[in-house]
Amino acid sequence: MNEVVEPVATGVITGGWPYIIGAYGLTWAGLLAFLTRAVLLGRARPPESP
Amino acid sequence: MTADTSEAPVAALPPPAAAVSCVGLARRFGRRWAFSRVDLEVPAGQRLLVMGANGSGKTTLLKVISTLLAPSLGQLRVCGIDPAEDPAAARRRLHLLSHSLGLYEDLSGEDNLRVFGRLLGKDDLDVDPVLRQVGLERRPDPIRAYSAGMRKRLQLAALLVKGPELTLLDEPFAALDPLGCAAVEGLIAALPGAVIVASHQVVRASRLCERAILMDQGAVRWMGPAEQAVEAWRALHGGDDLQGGG
Amino acid sequence: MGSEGAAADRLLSWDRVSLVIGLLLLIVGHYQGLFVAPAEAMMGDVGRILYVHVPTAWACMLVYTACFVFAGLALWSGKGKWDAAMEASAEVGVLYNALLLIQGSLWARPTWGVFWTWDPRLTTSAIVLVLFVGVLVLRRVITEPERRLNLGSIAAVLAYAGVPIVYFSVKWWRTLHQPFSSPATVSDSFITPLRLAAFGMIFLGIGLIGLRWRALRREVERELSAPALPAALPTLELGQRGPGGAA
Amino acid sequence: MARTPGGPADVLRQIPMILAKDLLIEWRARSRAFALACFALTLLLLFSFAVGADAATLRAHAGAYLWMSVLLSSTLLLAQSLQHEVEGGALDTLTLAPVSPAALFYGKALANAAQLVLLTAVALPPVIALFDAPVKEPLGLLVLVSVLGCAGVAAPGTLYAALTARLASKQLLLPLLLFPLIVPCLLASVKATSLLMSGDPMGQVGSWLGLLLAFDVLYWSLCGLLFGRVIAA
Repeated sequence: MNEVVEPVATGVITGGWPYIIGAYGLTWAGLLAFLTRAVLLGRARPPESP
Repeated sequence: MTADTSEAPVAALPPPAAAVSCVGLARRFGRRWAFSRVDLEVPAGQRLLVMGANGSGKTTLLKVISTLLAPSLGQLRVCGIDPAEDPAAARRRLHLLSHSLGLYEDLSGEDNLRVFGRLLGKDDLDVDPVLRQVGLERRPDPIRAYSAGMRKRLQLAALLVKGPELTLLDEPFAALDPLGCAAVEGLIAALPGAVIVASHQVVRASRLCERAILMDQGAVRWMGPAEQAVEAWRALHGGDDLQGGG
Repeated sequence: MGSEGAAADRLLSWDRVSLVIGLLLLIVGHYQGLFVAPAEAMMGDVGRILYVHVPTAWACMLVYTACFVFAGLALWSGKGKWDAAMEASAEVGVLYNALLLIQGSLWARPTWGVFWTWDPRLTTSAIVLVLFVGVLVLRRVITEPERRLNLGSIAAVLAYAGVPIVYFSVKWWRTLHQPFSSPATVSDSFITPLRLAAFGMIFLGIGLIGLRWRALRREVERELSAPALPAALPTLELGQRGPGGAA
Repeated sequence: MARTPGGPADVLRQIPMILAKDLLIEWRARSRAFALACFALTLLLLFSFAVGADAATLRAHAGAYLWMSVLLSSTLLLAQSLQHEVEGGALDTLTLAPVSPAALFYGKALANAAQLVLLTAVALPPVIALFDAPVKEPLGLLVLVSVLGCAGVAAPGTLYAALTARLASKQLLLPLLLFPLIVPCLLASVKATSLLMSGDPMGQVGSWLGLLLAFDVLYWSLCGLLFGRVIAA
């Protein structure tokens, strides 16, 4: 017995745009969120700097 | 302090290398200097008292001299050896009794001494005479059950097993009752080799030593004969509430 | 990057340049992948996810490798700048790794019918993600800077050293059991958007690491740097004290 | 003295001393070891309750339950083993003895591996009885799997226990860092054990043993090199 669902090849897959948009959208969201955080943290001056 | 002497070395060192010699020794933790600018020379066989309030850098100084902590700045030699070059050789010549037990709670005193002896290369150590010397009888139970005084005696027994040229004692009288203090005092007095004692109990500890230094905020503020130690302490901290009198 | 009145050298620093190049390449690559490249023969449009997924995987591997190198340099030299670089690249590696898992799941669902499959690459990247999250957590927990440098770098080295063995173990775990279906290999006509996006992710990664490095390095080097020695205190003179007074 | 301080001869001389010391401590505090064994057995029961009373499923995963219970118990054992050294400052005494960090690591890792093997041996009969999973292949092979698997947990486990021993959240950090790292070791041990229990007509155990060996070689050498930095920090 194996608990893993075996990947099924169903011939040509049609549609699937929600997944495509999700993949691209979440990737860009993640990258931009990290970038924003990095910029914000980079701007924050340490208290002792002149 | 001899910090102002010119850079030319003194004519010749005495034949036995000094037990400890530090020049410009300093240690920091992150941004904080625990102690700095410590110049110290302890000849072989001499006993030195290190006085200082809590946080004055005594414990860190002892840890650095014992090679457990590396100095951030300055030079250190233990029995003529640079611990940075040959830590094992330096460590073989010294021992540190710190606040912590340094032994295994789950083993009996005897087991602890045997394990320690074996690590020192003394495979067939007879623990009975050592235990007798520190006034501990054989006890089969783990030292988890020992009193503070018995623990201190056991630590001293481990020290006797090692028999180092340089002994570092950090607060040897802490958590002891007057009777225990007297006993430990006697054991320390009988130690061979150089001894450095860090203690708040200035009166009691100064009787054991020949020389003393007073540390304050990580600096050595005073250095002189142990007879003047109490006077120096009072000059810095005032008051007559010195512990360990009588 | 609207940086108000900042010096020119800050505007043109290597991390910003790399960041802009990376973003541009990524935009072009993703545009091509989404709208220009033809649909894939077997997977149809869903194959377009590969233009974001595969570059992320390559870049992620490179970023972790950089993290390993920085950890080694930090251990070897004890310098704060390598420690900061280690943390910066571990952060970016974890980001890419998390994105990778999300993209992988979103690709697997329409293709294989499940969000998660114990594909060796997917499984390995999940394990590596946890490993490096552990490294970052460890670094957050340790407050003493020297200790953080040593222990954090050691954890990173151990984690990275295990990656190949994790991969092989998971692969055998699957293949000794049943043959596993590998995704279709990439054919030539899809290479341009893939390559553009890959370089985009790599340059973006360099830029993000640089950006984080700048901020972390300031902090880490400040913590590790030696402050000036405290001024020498005057030597105490005895014999001049009043009753109970300090000298 | 002719002895070269900290040289390989010194390290080899000290490893058995550290090993003997650790085993002596565990023997003197054997009620703790007993409690640990009980914990491992409790876990075995819990797995069966969680999975359900289906005999076939339980039998198929007997190897998994065995190793999961050893693994979950191992963090307690590893944390304890470094706790002896850190809490009373015994580590300082050892350092000043002087014991080399490599000797300390290999001695402790060997002691931990030995205890884990013992734990596996204690947990094995209940696994066989509870899940009706007799060992079909030679028992010697299972011993080998157990030794290699426990060694694989012990080496990084000892290092990570030392790494987290002085941290405030050590109970959380040790498994967080250790568990993902030893996934290959767990996988190989479980697979090999299951094959030995259900029979191995294809001769696959060898490749799992090879993987375990590679894992052990990698981490026993790497952790030995890095341990000095860990305890110095």
